[in-house]
Amino acid sequence: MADTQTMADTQSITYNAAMGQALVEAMREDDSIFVLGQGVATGGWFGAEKGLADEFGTDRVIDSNISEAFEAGLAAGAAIAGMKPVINMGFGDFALIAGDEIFHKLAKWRYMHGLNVPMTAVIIFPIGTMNGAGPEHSSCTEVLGMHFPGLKVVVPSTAADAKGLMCAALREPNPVLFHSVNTLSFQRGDVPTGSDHFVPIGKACVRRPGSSATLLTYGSMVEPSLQAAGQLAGEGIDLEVIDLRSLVPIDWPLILDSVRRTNRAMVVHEAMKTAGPGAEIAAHIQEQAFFDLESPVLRVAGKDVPLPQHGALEALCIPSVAEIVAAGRQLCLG
Amino acid sequence: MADTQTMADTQSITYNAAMGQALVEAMREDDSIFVLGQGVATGGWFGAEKGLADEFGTDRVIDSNISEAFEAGLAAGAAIAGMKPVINMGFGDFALIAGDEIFHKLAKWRYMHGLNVPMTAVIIFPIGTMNGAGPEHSSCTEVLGMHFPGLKVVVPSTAADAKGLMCAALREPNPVLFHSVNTLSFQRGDVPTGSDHFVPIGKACVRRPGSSATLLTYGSMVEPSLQAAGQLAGEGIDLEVIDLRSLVPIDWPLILDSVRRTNRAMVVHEAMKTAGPGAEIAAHIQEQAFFDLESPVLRVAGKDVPLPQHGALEALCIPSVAEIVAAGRQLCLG
Amino acid sequence: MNDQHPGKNPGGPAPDSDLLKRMYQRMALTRAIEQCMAQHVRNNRFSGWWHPGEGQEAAGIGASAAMRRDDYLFYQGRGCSWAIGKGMAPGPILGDLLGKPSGSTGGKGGGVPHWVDYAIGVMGEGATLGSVYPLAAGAALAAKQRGTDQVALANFGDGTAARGTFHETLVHAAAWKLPLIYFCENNEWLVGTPLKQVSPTENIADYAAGYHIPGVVVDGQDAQAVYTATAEAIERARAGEGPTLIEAKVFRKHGHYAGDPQHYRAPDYLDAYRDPLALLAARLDEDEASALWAQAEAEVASAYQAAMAEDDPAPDTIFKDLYYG
Amino acid sequence: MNDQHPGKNPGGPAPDSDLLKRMYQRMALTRAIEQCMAQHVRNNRFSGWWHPGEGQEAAGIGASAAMRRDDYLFYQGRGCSWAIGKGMAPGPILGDLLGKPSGSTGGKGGGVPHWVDYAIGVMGEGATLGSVYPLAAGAALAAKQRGTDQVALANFGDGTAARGTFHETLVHAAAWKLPLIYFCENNEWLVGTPLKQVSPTENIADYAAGYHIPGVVVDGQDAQAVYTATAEAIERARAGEGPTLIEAKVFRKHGHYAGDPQHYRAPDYLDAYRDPLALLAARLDEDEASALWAQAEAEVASAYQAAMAEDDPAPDTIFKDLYYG
Ligand SMILES: Cc1ncc(C[n+]2csc(CCOP(=O)(O)OP(=O)(O)O)c2C)c(N)n1
Ligand SMILES: Cc1ncc(C[n+]2csc(CCOP(=O)(O)OP(=O)(O)O)c2C)c(N)n1
Ligand SMILES: [Mg+2]
Ligand SMILES: [Mg+2]
Repeated sequence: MADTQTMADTQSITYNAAMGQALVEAMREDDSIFVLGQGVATGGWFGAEKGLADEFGTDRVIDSNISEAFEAGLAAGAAIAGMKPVINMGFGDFALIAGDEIFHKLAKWRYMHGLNVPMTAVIIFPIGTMNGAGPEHSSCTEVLGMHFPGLKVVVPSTAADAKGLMCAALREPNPVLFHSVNTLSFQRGDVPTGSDHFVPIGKACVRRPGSSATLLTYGSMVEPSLQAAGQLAGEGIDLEVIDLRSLVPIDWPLILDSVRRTNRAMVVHEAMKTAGPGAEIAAHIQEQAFFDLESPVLRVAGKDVPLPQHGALEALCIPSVAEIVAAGRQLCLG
Repeated sequence: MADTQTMADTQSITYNAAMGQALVEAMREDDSIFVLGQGVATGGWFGAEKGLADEFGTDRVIDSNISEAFEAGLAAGAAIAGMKPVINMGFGDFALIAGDEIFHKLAKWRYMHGLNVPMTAVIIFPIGTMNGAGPEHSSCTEVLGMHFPGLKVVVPSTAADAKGLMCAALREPNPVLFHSVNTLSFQRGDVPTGSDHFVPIGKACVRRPGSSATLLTYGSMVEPSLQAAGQLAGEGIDLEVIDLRSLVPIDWPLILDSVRRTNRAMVVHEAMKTAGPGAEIAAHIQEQAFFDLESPVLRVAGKDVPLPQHGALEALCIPSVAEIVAAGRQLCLG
Repeated sequence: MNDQHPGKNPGGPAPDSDLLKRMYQRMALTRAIEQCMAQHVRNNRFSGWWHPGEGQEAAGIGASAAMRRDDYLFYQGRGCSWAIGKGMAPGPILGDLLGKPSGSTGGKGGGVPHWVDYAIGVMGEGATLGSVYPLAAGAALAAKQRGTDQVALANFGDGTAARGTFHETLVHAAAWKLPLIYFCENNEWLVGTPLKQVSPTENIADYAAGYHIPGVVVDGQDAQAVYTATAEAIERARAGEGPTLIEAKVFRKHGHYAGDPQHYRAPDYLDAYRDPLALLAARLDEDEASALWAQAEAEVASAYQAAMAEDDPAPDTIFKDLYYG
Repeated sequence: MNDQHPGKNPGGPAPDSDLLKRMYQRMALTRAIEQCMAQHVRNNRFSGWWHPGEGQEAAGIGASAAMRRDDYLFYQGRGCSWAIGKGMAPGPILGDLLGKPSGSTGGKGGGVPHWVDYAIGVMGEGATLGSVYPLAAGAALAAKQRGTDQVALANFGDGTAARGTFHETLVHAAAWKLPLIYFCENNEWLVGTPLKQVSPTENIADYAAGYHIPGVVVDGQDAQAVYTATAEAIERARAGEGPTLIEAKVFRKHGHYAGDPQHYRAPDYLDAYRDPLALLAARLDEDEASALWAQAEAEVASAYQAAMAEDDPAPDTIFKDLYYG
């Protein structure tokens, strides 16, 4: 899972620490960045902001009360007043608590006021299951940012990308929904040091080149997809695995090039299937490359049910390596 | 646009009055139904509840303050306590204000408590443009109900269906998101009298039989689609126009039967294109009927931009008859 | 304090007569736009809704007169007193209302106004009511973090005080002593629903007690009284003492939107109306007041003509300003 | 009122000794489940989070003792005092916590509890905190519309009082005099953030004034005091006089979740702790109290063993209960 760029100077740190590092380095360079959210000063629920308050003080690393709508709305107001807020929303599910503030305000403020001005704001949504966090704390809500225009949407799958996309988001003149993946929080990876490790927003990346079919995935499903590709390789099926990294903008050129080469495609994500991100991806691919396709674009995705709190039941709701393998076979042989 | 059933006894009334009639008749029969929302007792913003308070009093027809989250949450609480609340949320856009209450609470309460009990609640979301209501009062948000499971989702396109689907929703043991279409509010149609005019939730309807291609649509786009089909008929293209009426559950058998017969499909809706309802419909059709398709499933949908308040600019953002005609040609000839 | 009247000189810093004149001039501009729009909506196809603010001009004008150019304003969409008060000219406002390129939003705005001018702190509107409370807090926090002494003001109606964001924002603004002014225009109506039917309190200012911040009720028909109350609150905020909740008792002279038949209102409701312009004019030289009024009418008439003469915005406007660049 | 102590007999209807015994018995059951869960979470893989309620038992037990079987309860997810207090047995509660079919949710519940029993008014939990305020109001409205004299109670923490739904619901409940009790357990913490850092008021009950409803502060370690305050509020509600906001000052003995290292808390924080069981036991016959405790421990131990012996729920459970039928 090597990144494309050369990594002269790297460090093995966790995914969350990598996000934190990007924040620290950017905050040292830019006074207008501040961090706010529930518990961010007291360590951060997921450790991403650990140590931030020690270095920057509680004026720039601010615990809020339990008020997600306030937190997101505050981000919009601070951003139009020229600050660069970074808000940890706690859980992706809470996008539905702050929907007006995120999708009507942050996303549309400039458009509806006819303003072409920069507006930096990073909204962190930790997403996905984490062994029984239950139906209101486990959702993958990134599709909301795809449907409602005006925001950029990223989902890093490695520690290096967690840092690189955060570095990019903090310099991006548009609000970014930054989805961090709960199950990856403590996963280590080689992460470039320095504040100039940018993973450009809107660029996907080929994690495994292949020729039989294109597997499009991101976030928590990159690793299982690579495992499935490994298994299928033994059966003579050579999957190309693409990590989308950004959902808005989405890297259609890279995706369509690959599909036109392999003539087959599948999408794998943890988010629920119906009207999820894969629906758009499948619909778009068949629209654009129908006559290149030898079989339908398949989707392997979360079951269309709320996530039970029971760890074992929860596991049944999200794609397994076996399901990805089965879909890969169906795609190439069926 | 004749309904399939025989209409022994009908009356020409508006779409909104038809909804209102269904409510009145049901409220006479069932004490547990009440109506709540901003301005519902003072006539209703869109006239659907006109006269309700006169007949049933302000104990059952209740004006609320400006508190969409409260209104939707109250519906969930009243429903689990055995009442049948009907909430007018004012605008589909406000789904994002009450997202937690609708998609986490109303939709999941029974599931996450392991309860197999009836729960009736009708959430009315008037949707769509209406000549310059602006970016926060014109959105078609029905895709939210498709992605988050646990609710039924309907969008009537005629006065008769407005009544028939409301009759069904008021007897449905699951919460229903009832999307009424702003531009149709005052459109008249022949509406069956009596409280037993049920349009079953989950059943689509063929508005125009045809053989060249299947056009799937609903709500505000049924009429323009029929107009486009009329134009295309002159060019030898014979579209089958299906009014989905329900998006959850969606009538896959009818849809797939038609597509397997015509071998071509397109989806038309006012909601924004990216990750909108058409994404799921196109993705699903190609998954299920790929080898029956002679060309890609096309989507004609709202532009991926917030809706400007300017009436003329707004009109550019939603599908026109000309765009539907062009897509129909591309689908069948291109 | 609801019994304040022209004769009674409110406490606090005494407004000088230049200030009274400036306020009158801006109220006149606002009123002239009201009259212009009333006629325009009657005679033309109009997109969106125009929410007439006639009768409520004193609140926005009085309060914004106490604001500095660099203070942040978030207004609600009735009338246009706040934008005028903060220093916008009639041209860009009418441009938006008529959907013309000369509008401050390039014609994307309209009936539910989204006019804007960052240079003078007119930050815009959220048409989902109550959505700007936290935005105003964000701007206030920005000022605090930068160490400027700017304040932010969130204007809202009595109905909008029921939104959850009202509470979430006050909890934080009060705890953190943000330089934030809550300014309620209580006209006792939310569309066709009387406030008293859906509110446990007649005075929105009563909520202030729970947050341990000052709650002030002021005669909203009296621009001078409004000015004084707001100036005090702003002083407190600049001094780091945190938010104030000001409630101006105002009078909605017309329907909720232009064209509203108002079946829900008693036919004699106008008996209680006091014209805020007349009230202020009584404190000015009569000739001066008429001259200011004539000037305002002329200015608005010519801005209206200029806007009407413009073409509609170019179709590609719909793709502009979504992303920066 | 924070200085109430065992010796001081609170006002209102005097609880008889049967009531004291019943409350003690339920506090003992709750405490025994706490101890059982503490050990279970230490020794086993556990899905979700267990939020220990040890030390806070008196609030839920005291308040629910004042509720009728058919009153509606909406609780928040710390400990299990409310469910026990309302009459649930340890079996279905532990079943949910361990994810077994015998749980009241059939094993779908867990660390953030979603246990339920409509027959005795245990209506469930919203794990997005503050989401149940309007649900409780909906149940209260249902009672009012049917003309029964049931009440609904919404339990919440001090942090959760900041949610917008707190305000939106109180606005309506107070305006409409709904039979709704707001019951806050103020333990002065939200996870690792001290309330005082993010709240303008030390007493959540202070918010009541703005809504013109009674706000009552009560010693939450004293079940008897809590009972009395709640009984009064319920009486008011049943009489059609509307909501009351009760704030119980409680003490969070452990971390936010089981396993929380609590770096954020002073090492001597337990000095201020008063055990609510000891406090109530002092008012009972000593032997009787020990007998009740022993019985509770045994009951919980056997419920735990029974639940542990069960198989996991069937895989198709994930498709059940989404739609009715
Ligand atoms: C969140 C939200 N809910 C409902 C509306 C619809 N709406 C527009 S104006 C209005 C009444 C506002 O009342 P108030 O705040 O008192 O202001 P006023 O109209 O009296 O100036 C309502 C309910 C809206 N725009 N936003
Ligand atoms: C809407 C929402 N925001 C945040 C959380 C995460 N969260 C879980 S418990 C908790 C603290 C709750 O504090 P309080 O209400 O005082 O209850 P306590 O934990 O002290 O019992 C938080 C923030 C949540 N579950 N829901
Ligand atoms: Mg009002
Ligand atoms: Mg607490």
